[in-house]
Amino acid sequence: MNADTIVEYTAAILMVTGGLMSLVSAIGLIRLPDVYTRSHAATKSSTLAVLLTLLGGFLYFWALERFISVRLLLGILFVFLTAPVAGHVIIRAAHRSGVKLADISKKDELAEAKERLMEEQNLERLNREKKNDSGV
Amino acid sequence: MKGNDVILRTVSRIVVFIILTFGVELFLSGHNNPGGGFIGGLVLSSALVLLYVVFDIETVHQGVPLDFKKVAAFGAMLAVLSGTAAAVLGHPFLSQGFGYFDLPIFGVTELTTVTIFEAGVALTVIGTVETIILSISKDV
Amino acid sequence: MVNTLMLIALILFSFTIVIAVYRIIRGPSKPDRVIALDMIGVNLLASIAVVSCLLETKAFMEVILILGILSFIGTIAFSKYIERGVIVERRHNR
Amino acid sequence: MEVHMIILTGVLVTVAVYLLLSRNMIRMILGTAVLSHAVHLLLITMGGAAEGHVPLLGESDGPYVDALPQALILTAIVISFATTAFLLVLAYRTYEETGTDDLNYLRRVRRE
Amino acid sequence: MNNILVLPMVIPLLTGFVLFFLRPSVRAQKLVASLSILSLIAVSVRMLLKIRDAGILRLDFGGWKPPFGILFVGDSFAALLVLTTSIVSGLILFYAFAATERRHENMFFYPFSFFLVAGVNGSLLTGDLFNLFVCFEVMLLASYVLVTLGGGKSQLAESMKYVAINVVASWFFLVALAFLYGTIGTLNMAHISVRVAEAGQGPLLSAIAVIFLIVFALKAGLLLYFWLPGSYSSPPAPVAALFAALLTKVGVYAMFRVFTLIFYHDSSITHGLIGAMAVLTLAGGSLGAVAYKDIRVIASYNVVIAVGFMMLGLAVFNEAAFRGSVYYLIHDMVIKALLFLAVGSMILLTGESRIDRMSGLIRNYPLLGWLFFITMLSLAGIPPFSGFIGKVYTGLGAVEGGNYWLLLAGFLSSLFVLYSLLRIFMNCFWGETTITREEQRPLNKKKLIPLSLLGALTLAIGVGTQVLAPFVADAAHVLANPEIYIEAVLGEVQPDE
Amino acid sequence: MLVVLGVFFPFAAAGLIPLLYRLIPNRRIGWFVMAVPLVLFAGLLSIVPGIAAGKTANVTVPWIPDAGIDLAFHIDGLSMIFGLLITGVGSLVVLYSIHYLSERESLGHFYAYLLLFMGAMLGVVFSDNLMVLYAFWELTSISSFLLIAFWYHRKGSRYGARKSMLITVFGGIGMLAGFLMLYSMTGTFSIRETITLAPELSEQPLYLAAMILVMLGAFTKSAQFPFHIWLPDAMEAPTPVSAYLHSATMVKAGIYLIARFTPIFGGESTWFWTVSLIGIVTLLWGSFNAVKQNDLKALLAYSTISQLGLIMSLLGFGSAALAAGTDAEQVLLAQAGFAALFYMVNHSTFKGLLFMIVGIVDHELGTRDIRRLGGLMALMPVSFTLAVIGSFSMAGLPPFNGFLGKEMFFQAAVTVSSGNPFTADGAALLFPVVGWIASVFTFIYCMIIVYRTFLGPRQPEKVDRLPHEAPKGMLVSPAVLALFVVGIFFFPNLAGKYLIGPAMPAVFPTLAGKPGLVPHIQAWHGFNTPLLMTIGVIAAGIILFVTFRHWRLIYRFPPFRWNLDTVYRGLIGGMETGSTLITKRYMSGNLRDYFVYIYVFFLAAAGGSLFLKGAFKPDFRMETIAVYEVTFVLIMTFAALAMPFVKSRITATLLNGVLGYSIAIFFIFFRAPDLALTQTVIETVTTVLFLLCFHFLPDWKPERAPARTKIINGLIALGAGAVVTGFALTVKGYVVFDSISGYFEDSYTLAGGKNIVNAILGDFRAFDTMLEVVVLFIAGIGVYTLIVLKAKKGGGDIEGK
Repeated sequence: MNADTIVEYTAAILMVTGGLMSLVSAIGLIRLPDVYTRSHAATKSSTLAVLLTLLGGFLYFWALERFISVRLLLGILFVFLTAPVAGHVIIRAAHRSGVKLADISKKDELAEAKERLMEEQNLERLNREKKNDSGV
Repeated sequence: MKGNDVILRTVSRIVVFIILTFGVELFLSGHNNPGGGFIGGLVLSSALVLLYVVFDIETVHQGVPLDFKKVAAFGAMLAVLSGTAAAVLGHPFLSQGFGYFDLPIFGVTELTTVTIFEAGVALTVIGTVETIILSISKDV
Repeated sequence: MVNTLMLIALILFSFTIVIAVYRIIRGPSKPDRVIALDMIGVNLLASIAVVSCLLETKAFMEVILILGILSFIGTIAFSKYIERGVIVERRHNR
Repeated sequence: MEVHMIILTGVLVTVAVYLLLSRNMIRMILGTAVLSHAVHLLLITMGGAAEGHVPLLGESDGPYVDALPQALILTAIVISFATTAFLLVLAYRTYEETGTDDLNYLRRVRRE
Repeated sequence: MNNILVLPMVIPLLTGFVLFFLRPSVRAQKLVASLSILSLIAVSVRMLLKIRDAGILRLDFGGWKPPFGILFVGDSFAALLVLTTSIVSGLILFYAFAATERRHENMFFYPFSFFLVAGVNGSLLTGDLFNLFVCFEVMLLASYVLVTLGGGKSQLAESMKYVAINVVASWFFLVALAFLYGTIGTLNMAHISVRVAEAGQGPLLSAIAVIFLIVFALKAGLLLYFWLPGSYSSPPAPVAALFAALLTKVGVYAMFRVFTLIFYHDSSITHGLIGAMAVLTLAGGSLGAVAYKDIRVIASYNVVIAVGFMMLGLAVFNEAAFRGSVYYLIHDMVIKALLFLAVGSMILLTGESRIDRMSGLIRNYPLLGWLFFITMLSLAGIPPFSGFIGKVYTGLGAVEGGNYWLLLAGFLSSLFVLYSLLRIFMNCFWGETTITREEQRPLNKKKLIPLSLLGALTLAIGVGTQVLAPFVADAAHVLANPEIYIEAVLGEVQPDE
Repeated sequence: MLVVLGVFFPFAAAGLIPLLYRLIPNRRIGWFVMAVPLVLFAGLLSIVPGIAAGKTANVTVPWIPDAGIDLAFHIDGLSMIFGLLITGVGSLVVLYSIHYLSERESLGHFYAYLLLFMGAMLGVVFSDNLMVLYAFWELTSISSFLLIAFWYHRKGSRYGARKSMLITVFGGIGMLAGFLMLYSMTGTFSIRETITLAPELSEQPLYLAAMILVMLGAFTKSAQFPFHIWLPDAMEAPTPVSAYLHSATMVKAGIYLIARFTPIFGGESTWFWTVSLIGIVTLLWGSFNAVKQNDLKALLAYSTISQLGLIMSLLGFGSAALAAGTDAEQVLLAQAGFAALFYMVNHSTFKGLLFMIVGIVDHELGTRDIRRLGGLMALMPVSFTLAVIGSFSMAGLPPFNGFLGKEMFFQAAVTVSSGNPFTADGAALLFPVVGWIASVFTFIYCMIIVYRTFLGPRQPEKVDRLPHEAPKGMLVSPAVLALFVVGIFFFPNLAGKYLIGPAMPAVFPTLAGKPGLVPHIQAWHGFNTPLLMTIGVIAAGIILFVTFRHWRLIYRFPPFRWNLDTVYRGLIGGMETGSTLITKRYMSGNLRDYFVYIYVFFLAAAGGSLFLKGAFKPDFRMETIAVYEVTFVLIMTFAALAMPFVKSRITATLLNGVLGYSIAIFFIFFRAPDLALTQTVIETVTTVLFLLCFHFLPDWKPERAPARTKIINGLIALGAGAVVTGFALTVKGYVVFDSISGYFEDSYTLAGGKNIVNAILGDFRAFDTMLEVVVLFIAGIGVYTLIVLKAKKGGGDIEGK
């Protein structure tokens, strides 16, 4: 068993781990109660799964032909970069379009924050109006 | 309520850059690797689509002040003309030539007239996709 | 042995995709579906990586990258549609 | 050429035709989209079994899979994209003018 | 090497692009378009003569020998139709110069017309089955745009059906191509023919041929013509004329090409199925032509009848009948253009499209009236107009082939043609005048000249048939003897060895 | 013999008339027009002696030699009779029309049509080429159509014109088919060559069909039962037209055709019986119906029909000569043919005369209704005299040429009933008896013309004009015709020798030169059967005429009431309503129905030829099978099957995206990286497009189709899927040829590219790619125009600039 074979095995095991991770996230996708929690499963563990797999692929090709695939690296970088943003954007869209939280959720902090923001803005506006009034 | 798109926009700028580079690379390497005019053009136009989605038409237009209809027309015309050129030179229509040249910096390089043809294809693809998307969007 | 492991990984990914398709069909909300699509894209990407190892070819590297790019664009477009109903705005003035 | 792919094509055609026969414009257009998926699959299946290497000369020494159907499908994909885009926009313009997305009502638009 | 073969396609394509860039100046567009049309006609004539002298021409694109590359094959049949296409589309465009709204002209009306012509010419010349599909798509996409251009409610509603049905037709084309490639493994038509002959056209290949038949039947309006009357009767006159003159004819041409060159071994299809479809088309078209009162719809059903008539030639399947069909194709392109332009002019002048709302037009517009009269006679196949000779040869072929039912259907249908157009003529042109001299809208010369030229053309073809005769004879000869075509394409290469 | 080319003279003149009419916009133009037939008449007269001596005049101008269609003209005795009639009567009609037509009419049109007709008619009788004959034949229909509808603002004119056009063109088309069949038997369009080949034709299978079709053409043109219905309606034409076309020339074209084709088809029992029977039935039906008419012109129309029937039946009798055994029998029967031609000449003279007189009455009184006429004898003595000459001649009274003709008819009927080669038992007496009855009716309506118009009480209160004698110019033409009516009676053998006689060899070529072929005509031929029959006719005719008002009622009962016009109207009306019903039933305008038609046809035709003709040989062998492939198949099946049932369009679009992406992975399995790349990008862009358009479109509503529709849709869809699958499975097992793509594997040496797919796209099949780019471009700009160019608000469908 030479080094290459070990690397190949490592790559394969990475891939299987990735597969398992992804299955876990899939189970999360089924079992979790609402879109927000499901998104955790989908984005985080799934991203990890992909990263593991791509890494496995990278290693495999390196072991096979000493080939360093720039594209694969770029892909890893890309997924790393975009997956969180995508998750963020979609969840924000969900929230803004009024998707309900699951019943067991205790607190909707974003909504509260928004309310606070609104109140502050209202307050500010009122103050401004007051100033204007006094100025006249 | 003002949308807070800072994260999205920042990441998109980087991403678009990656996509554009990748698109050009695909276009150029198409002769020997997967890729080519079509795919290159499609990838480039998808970068533009991303820009349009993340930003807005007017902002993008400031950066890329192109009439995409004309880009498309120019591309398609280029593709047809590259074929016609061969005919004018006395070869069958659409004959392509290729050769290996020893260029100062690049070393021995393969140059083909297909590249011109492919450029036409890519430009058409970009122009058309953007024309379609912009036409629909401007009609809001 | 290596191949078997890879096949196992591939099957796992495809199971995930099956589940995601189920999620797309069931919903219940639009974002749920979009998340599921995103997940399908990402898992396809992984599957392709595994397949290209299985076939021992580097020809699919571009596809992997493209799929990453596009699933991102797709997700962004969908979420913007869900959020605003309009994907491309003439002027971003809200 | 694989039997399961062929059966899958059949399923896709069935679904697509069912969608085509619907009254809703968007359903109909989705039908055409699925139809084109089906035919691309059919083309590649008819091109021969997937035994061989990727048709890139630098990658391996062959034998390669049949490259011609791939080129044909590429053309077909682009063309079906073009028509789908046009059809979609036509649908939306038709809706804008006639005020209905129900194909069943479109016949009454005729002035006869 | 015969680069001239590609010119009928490249000239309109490039013209289309140039016109696209000339968008701001309608005048420049018209100038360039005219020049292009003239050169197109010159090239077509040159091509036809070259084919007469040198036999079937072939152009291998990129120099790739058949069956590997794509090629254009110019035989007399294709060249004749290319010439007719050029002339007829030119005259329609001249009419369009006078009849098209400014906003349409600004919206690339002319470029799209040229793309349509390019697609038509490409479909006529190509020798590669997949390329035929692509050329069809060029033609169809251009037609989609033209049929919708600036349309209101009913036009869009009809376009929707037109586009959807053609998308499905294109799908059938791809399906058929997939099966054909799966069995025969090649795309060059001549090469397919060789291989089909070699394998013997077994039941499977015949069944695939039936799918091709469906494809072309949809395009040509053979039996599957439901989409035709609606979509041909809603767009403006020049567009309708372009469609009626060119589009269905390409389907008919393709049918002739494919079923004489490739799938000619199974007579149950070529004779039986196509014959039955042709008869049903004739019947349906005849009924439709007398059923409606809208003159555009009547004209559209006449297109259907003509398709049925041309297909009789294929169903009869002998050289005389082929000759008849070639003549009839040429005739029909000219006369359908004239019919639709005349009908369009009538609508333009009266603002009405129903025969019961027009009357006595001949007093106001005598020339238009007589042109319509000529159209009617020519369509009914009355000598010395162009429809006659095609009818004679088709009939002769049917008699020689013993296809008396086809003969009966074909000849009876011309009675329906006559009746349907007589109705228009008598109701709209004769009778009491309803338009006084004061409120008479002018029919300017720019519109009348192309109409008159088309009218003169149908007479000239009828009287000067002898000029066409050698070309048509050659075309029919090639159709009846596919080995000539195959020899011209594959003569110097032995693809299977 | 250049007179043959005179055929083109009227056409040239017709072309010049519009120009001439600009210069001379009044009735004087008629004089110029009249010159045309006069010159031709003179020219024809000049060659009469030559023709009588057995010569012929031939000219051939090539037209479409490749098709065997040449402008071959040929004048023999038969053509000469018709040629003289056409030009002679033509001159008189033009002369008459100069005075008849008002200057307010568009004389230019009238004369152009008339000359057109004249040329066409000459063409018919001079042509030796079947196709040219057909061309001129249709041209007579067209010019007759234009002439009938000369007053096209009248509804009746239009109706009559359309009817005559439809019926004659119908017959013409049938005739064309017959000609084509003849051509397929002989290989020539030349009539003379066909005649020389005639003996070999009768065994050919198409012989009978060709014969019947040719007869169809002749019968429709000559207004034979049951196609006679167009002639009465054609009387809407100006009277000169009726006098010319519908008595002397056009309707005789059918007679000409039958005479011309007697050498080819004569001697066949079918020909004999059909022509004779149709002729005799027409004779009876026409004369019987003429009696009940109130309109003088309609009466004359029916009388024309009846007499055309008489001539037709005579030709039929004569045709038996070609099958008769002995020379004597042959000659005897051939005299029926002689009688036909003789009677035809007579008919042209007296019928033309009568039409002109009726025209004068119409012109002077403004009506031709016999219920409003009467007692005009004193006011219009010349017209009266001429009318008497014409009517008595028509009734078959001496001393007019009609008498001779009628006697010959009776003689022929008797001859043919006593012995002909096709004798049928029981039918022996049919011809003479029916002929006799018809003659009685003929006699009655002749009396009606004379008595109800010119004799009897005047009814000035029913006419709003004071009638007086017609201008002299109008009387010249009828007077000349009257001269012929009388002249032929006294010198019948002059006509027999120079006019009719030379035609006999053309009709009966096998009898040419036989003694007695051209009989000596005698007014007095002793007390034989024909004379007795004539006396009987007169006696019965007078009785019935006197008692007319008593038996008139029978016209109210069937079968006497029957009118074939109803059949025509019913046909036309039924066709219009029926076609509307049928067409609107299946042309629903509903896209779904159209798709159903298409797919049902696909199932029936393609599926039928696959499964029913034994093509279906599925190949279920699995070369390679991988679990993950099956999983992806399941994924796609799952996603696809869900599509029709999902409730929101977003879901459906997402599922479509899933399908698209999954296809991409199948492309990977099939080693197609370029495809996978393209597919993924295109799929994404398409999805974005869907989303863009959704903004403008309403959300889905659940499909509200009835269950039956859904089931039908489902079955069709399943069928389509099954057929495609069946095909694909069969194709899979069809391994006969290798693909040509092995060639492309040298792409690096050939085209300098290592990516074979790209080399195909960019080089081997670059043309496809180029056009595909054009397609894409068109679609893009098309979308742009579709969105930017909107229909004007409130603008209707009617285009306009």
